[in-house]
Amino acid sequence: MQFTITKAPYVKPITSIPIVMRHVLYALIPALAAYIWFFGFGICINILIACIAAVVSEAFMLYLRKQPITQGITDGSALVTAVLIAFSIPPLVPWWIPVIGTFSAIILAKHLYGGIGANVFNPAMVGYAILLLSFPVEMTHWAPPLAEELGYEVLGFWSTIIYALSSSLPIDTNIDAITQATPLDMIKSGIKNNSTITEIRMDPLFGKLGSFGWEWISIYTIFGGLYLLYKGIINWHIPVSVLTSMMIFSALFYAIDSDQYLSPGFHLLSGSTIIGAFFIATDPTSAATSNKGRLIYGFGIGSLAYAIRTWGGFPDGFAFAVLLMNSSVPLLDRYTRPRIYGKS
Amino acid sequence: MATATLILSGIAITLAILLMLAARYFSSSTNEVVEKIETLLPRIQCAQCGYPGCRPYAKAIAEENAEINLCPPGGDETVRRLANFLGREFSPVTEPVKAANLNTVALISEELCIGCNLCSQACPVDAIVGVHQRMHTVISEHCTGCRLCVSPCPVDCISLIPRHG
Amino acid sequence: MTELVLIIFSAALVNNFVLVQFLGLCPFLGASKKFEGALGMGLATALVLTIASALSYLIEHLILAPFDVEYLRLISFILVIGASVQFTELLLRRASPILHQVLGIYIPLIASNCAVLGVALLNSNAARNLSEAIYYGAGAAIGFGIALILLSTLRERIEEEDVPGPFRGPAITLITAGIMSIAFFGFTGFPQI
Amino acid sequence: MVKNHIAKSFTGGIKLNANKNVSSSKTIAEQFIPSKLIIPMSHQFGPDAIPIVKVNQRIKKGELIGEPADKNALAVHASCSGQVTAIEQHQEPIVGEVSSSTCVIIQTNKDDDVSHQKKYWPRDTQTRLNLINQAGIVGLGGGSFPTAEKLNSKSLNCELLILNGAECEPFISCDDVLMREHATEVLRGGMAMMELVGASAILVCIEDDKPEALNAVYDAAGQLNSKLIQIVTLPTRYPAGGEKQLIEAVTGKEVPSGEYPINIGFICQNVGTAYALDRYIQLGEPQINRVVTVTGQGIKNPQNVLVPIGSPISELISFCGGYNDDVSHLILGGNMMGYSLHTDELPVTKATNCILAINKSQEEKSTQIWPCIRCGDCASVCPAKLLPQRIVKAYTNKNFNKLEELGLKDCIECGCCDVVCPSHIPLTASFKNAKYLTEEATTHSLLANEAEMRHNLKKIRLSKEQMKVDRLHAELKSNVRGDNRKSMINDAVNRSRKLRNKK
Repeated sequence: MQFTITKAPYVKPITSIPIVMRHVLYALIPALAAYIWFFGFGICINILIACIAAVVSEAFMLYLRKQPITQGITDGSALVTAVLIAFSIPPLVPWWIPVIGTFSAIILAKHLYGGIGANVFNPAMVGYAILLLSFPVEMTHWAPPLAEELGYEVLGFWSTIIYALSSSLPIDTNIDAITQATPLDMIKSGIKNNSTITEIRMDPLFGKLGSFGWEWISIYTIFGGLYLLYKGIINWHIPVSVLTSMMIFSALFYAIDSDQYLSPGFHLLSGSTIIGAFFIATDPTSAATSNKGRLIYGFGIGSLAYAIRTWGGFPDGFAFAVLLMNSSVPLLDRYTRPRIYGKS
Repeated sequence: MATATLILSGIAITLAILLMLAARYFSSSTNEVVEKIETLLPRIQCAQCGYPGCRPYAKAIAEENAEINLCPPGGDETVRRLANFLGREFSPVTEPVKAANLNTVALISEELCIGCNLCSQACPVDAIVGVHQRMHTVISEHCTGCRLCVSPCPVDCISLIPRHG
Repeated sequence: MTELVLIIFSAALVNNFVLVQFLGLCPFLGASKKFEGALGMGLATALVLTIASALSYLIEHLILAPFDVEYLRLISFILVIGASVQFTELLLRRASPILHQVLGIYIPLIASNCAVLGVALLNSNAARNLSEAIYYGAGAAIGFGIALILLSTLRERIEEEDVPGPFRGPAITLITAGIMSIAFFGFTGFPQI
Repeated sequence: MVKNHIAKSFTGGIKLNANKNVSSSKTIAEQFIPSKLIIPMSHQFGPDAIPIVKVNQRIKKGELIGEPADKNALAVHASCSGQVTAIEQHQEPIVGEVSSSTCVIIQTNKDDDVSHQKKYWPRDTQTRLNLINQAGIVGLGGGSFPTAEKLNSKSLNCELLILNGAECEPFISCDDVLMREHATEVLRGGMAMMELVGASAILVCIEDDKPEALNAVYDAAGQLNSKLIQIVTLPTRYPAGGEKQLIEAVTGKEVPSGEYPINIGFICQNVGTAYALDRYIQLGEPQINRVVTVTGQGIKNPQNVLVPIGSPISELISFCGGYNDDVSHLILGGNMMGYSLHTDELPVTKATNCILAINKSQEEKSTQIWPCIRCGDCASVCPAKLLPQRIVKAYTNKNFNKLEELGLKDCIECGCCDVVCPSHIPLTASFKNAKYLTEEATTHSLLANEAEMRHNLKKIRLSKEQMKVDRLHAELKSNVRGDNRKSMINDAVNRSRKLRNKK
């Protein structure tokens, strides 16, 4: 009896790229829920616009590169990038901000390097950095969190859509309802005209540990991150090393002068530390490949992010820290190869 | 104005003297580079690049009076390696006609060989043995498939067969 | 002492010569094809930078100032840099001919590297004393070296990916350098001298 | 009391569902006699044996049919009694592919009269090793390395003899069933091996998903009441059965790359080999049969069979009930390291530990392949601690010295990386191909070095000859020049005039 020949091993692989990307998207749902609760539907619209832009740009580039379009789109990596960009931009921004961000991420940072698996820099962070540097005004329009006792309330669903499309406000809401600095921003400007942290923290915008709305979002993101760890999508080396290096430096400086520097808890639960550590820094393609390399990579991101936050010009330097460490990954890979079995 | 020219020429002369001393002290040897280039070539000694063997060709490349795509057995692979090392432009190999390769060996057909010994003189690696007027044969372990013995043979009795017959 | 460290820190990272001040771009893009070449180029430029910044300070304060021919500054700096580049080339050919062959044309090109001339001129403009000038030169060399080595390892990795046809080679290198300079933008705002 | 301890695990490796009990629940079927035998003369290591039988010669079971080519080569024996019908080139599965070699074809008869009887087991080691070679005993773990050569530890002292009963690959259960039914013979064979190499103890390693085998070996060791036997239970993880991984798990030491375990004092032997050695010592029977697992959804009733070496796979499968109709591939070996056969008209050799017929549902490998996203899962499961994602990248770019640097030689082709790869890249297949290409590249560079050396020698020889010719030329020119040139011409003219006058 005759048979056809195939190559070993004859086992069904246990996972695939679409499954991995789907798990990442599921893990972001708790954070999304908290985000909607505190900052309204702005982020849903951003995610929608960004995903459409991602699919369009991915299909366009795959067509140009003569690659199979359906396989490229269904692997979901473009959607993950789009959602991460939507998470890192303010909820109330004109529609063209997420579009430009996603286009530059997918086309510039991913497909020009060779498509999925070839991008040297993290596409979401390239998109965010380009947006931050080219549209500083729109990118600092953070809305205040929902807090009845403070009298801030959140724009309704339709009014957010109107704002996104025409950037015009419904008559009854006042302008300062949507132009609010993030707590990190207020800390930085406060310290600039050298008032101490305790005075700045009097402002109601600050919650118990971190900033009012953000700390809950960070806590829900941790649940998403633990889901990823449990599912084995990411391994623990990068998130743990990012968070430990952030904690070490912030605790060190906090001990030196608690009026000048923020507490570790605050750093941990504010800005994009948690979502950065679990979702952005762990992008496997632009991170180091060996475990030793991942530890150094994570440690670098944590310390650079802390340095930029405390002494740098930008309120939350996580994007620049990731890009800086991305450019040092090939050097890290060259020197952190694991010892081969049986070799000294 | 005069002081300016004086000062400038003074600085220039002192620097020139320093450089002359340094030049004498640091004499250099280029054959290390020639050896490195030679390791990149396939070293079949087939002389199809116009130079008698791979070392003269490597020396010519080192002194930059030879192009890097004259080696048909090496093919584009070798040219890419040379371009990579020397930082020169890659251009494909021009004449692949008589390309030799290490997977073929020469075979002398015993009926036709008249023992004229022309092929063994032409062989760059002495892989053909035989005495005048007597049968000649190719030692396949040493033969590199460089085809140099094919053209001198008056009775055309040499053919090239795959190495692992 | 912390001041000198701050000089090196600000020259190397905050206003990095290549990625923030955009000086010395042609060797940055040309000599970064391979890691060994970039390492050699970084060392050669560091050597030239330290010699040039020291010599140019000495010439300016010992020869040009007393005869008050300050206007000769530019020409004498170029002379000094040319000589130190020639000296480095001889040294390199003696020390490792292979590296000299790999770098090839880019060693004499250091003479035309605007970072080297930049350091000399910036030193004399900011009227730094000798130790500050040398530290500034060293900081510039470290900054140039970091950028060069990072780009060379990046280019070696990009070489392995299938970059779309028209973007292969210099186009993708420029995009990578662009994104690297965006990354170095993160250092703006740091205390600097 | 027999010492029994739990080993810690080796690095890397993955958990696979064993699907072994479908075949290990039944006892070994020992009454299988094929209609014809195709006994190959070739071995994986060492020269081919020389057939000493003639066509139509009647032979008994266990009779010598191929004598060893040189002093320490392997002999070949007839697995059943019958009549030699032909000695010809025939296809046989060897080293992962199907190639042809000289085979003795025997038409078997059922009367089963035996030619061998119990021999005297001499005292000194060297003659024992020669006897083992003459009995044709090779390792049954799949590598079929000659046992005598492996046990011949020469000057290196061997601390521990490790009996490998791990059998980590899914579907295969021949060692498990062998240990259940013949534990005492296996241990006795192990003791004989231990004497040969002078080891201080035997470690019988069995995975903890085979409790019956563990108990059987435990009781047998109790009866033999020798303090030297220790039983080690391994946590079930593929590839625990690999030699290097077993040593790392049991002793914590690592076999240096490119060397054999004997260099650090260990020798690994498969339990099947120990059983074969014991049968040779007790009954004088050479290695003429082995236990083969015939399993997979494509087989009607999967089981373990004691198969005479050389019996055709087609007959073995029809003995086990034949194929189901949705069978898609026939694999020799397990589903991780086995290789697929294009036909079942091939003989069972000593390396055949399992015949696996899989159907569509079980095997369907995905046809969609994505580019590598450097997730590093393959590196975390690689038992040889390599970086498969960078090896496959260097392979696609044909960068041979990078492949050398990344340790391609140390890849044991176990297939773990293929299972966990989310992009479904055929990693193991490309590593096998890469090994073939690097091998070809190294032979080419050796040839090139030699050609360069011979070319330089030829240039020196030619220049020497040229110098001789020049010196000769110079001498001729020197004695011709000077005043005697005219006198030489006149002499020549006078000689010619004298000749003309004489005529």
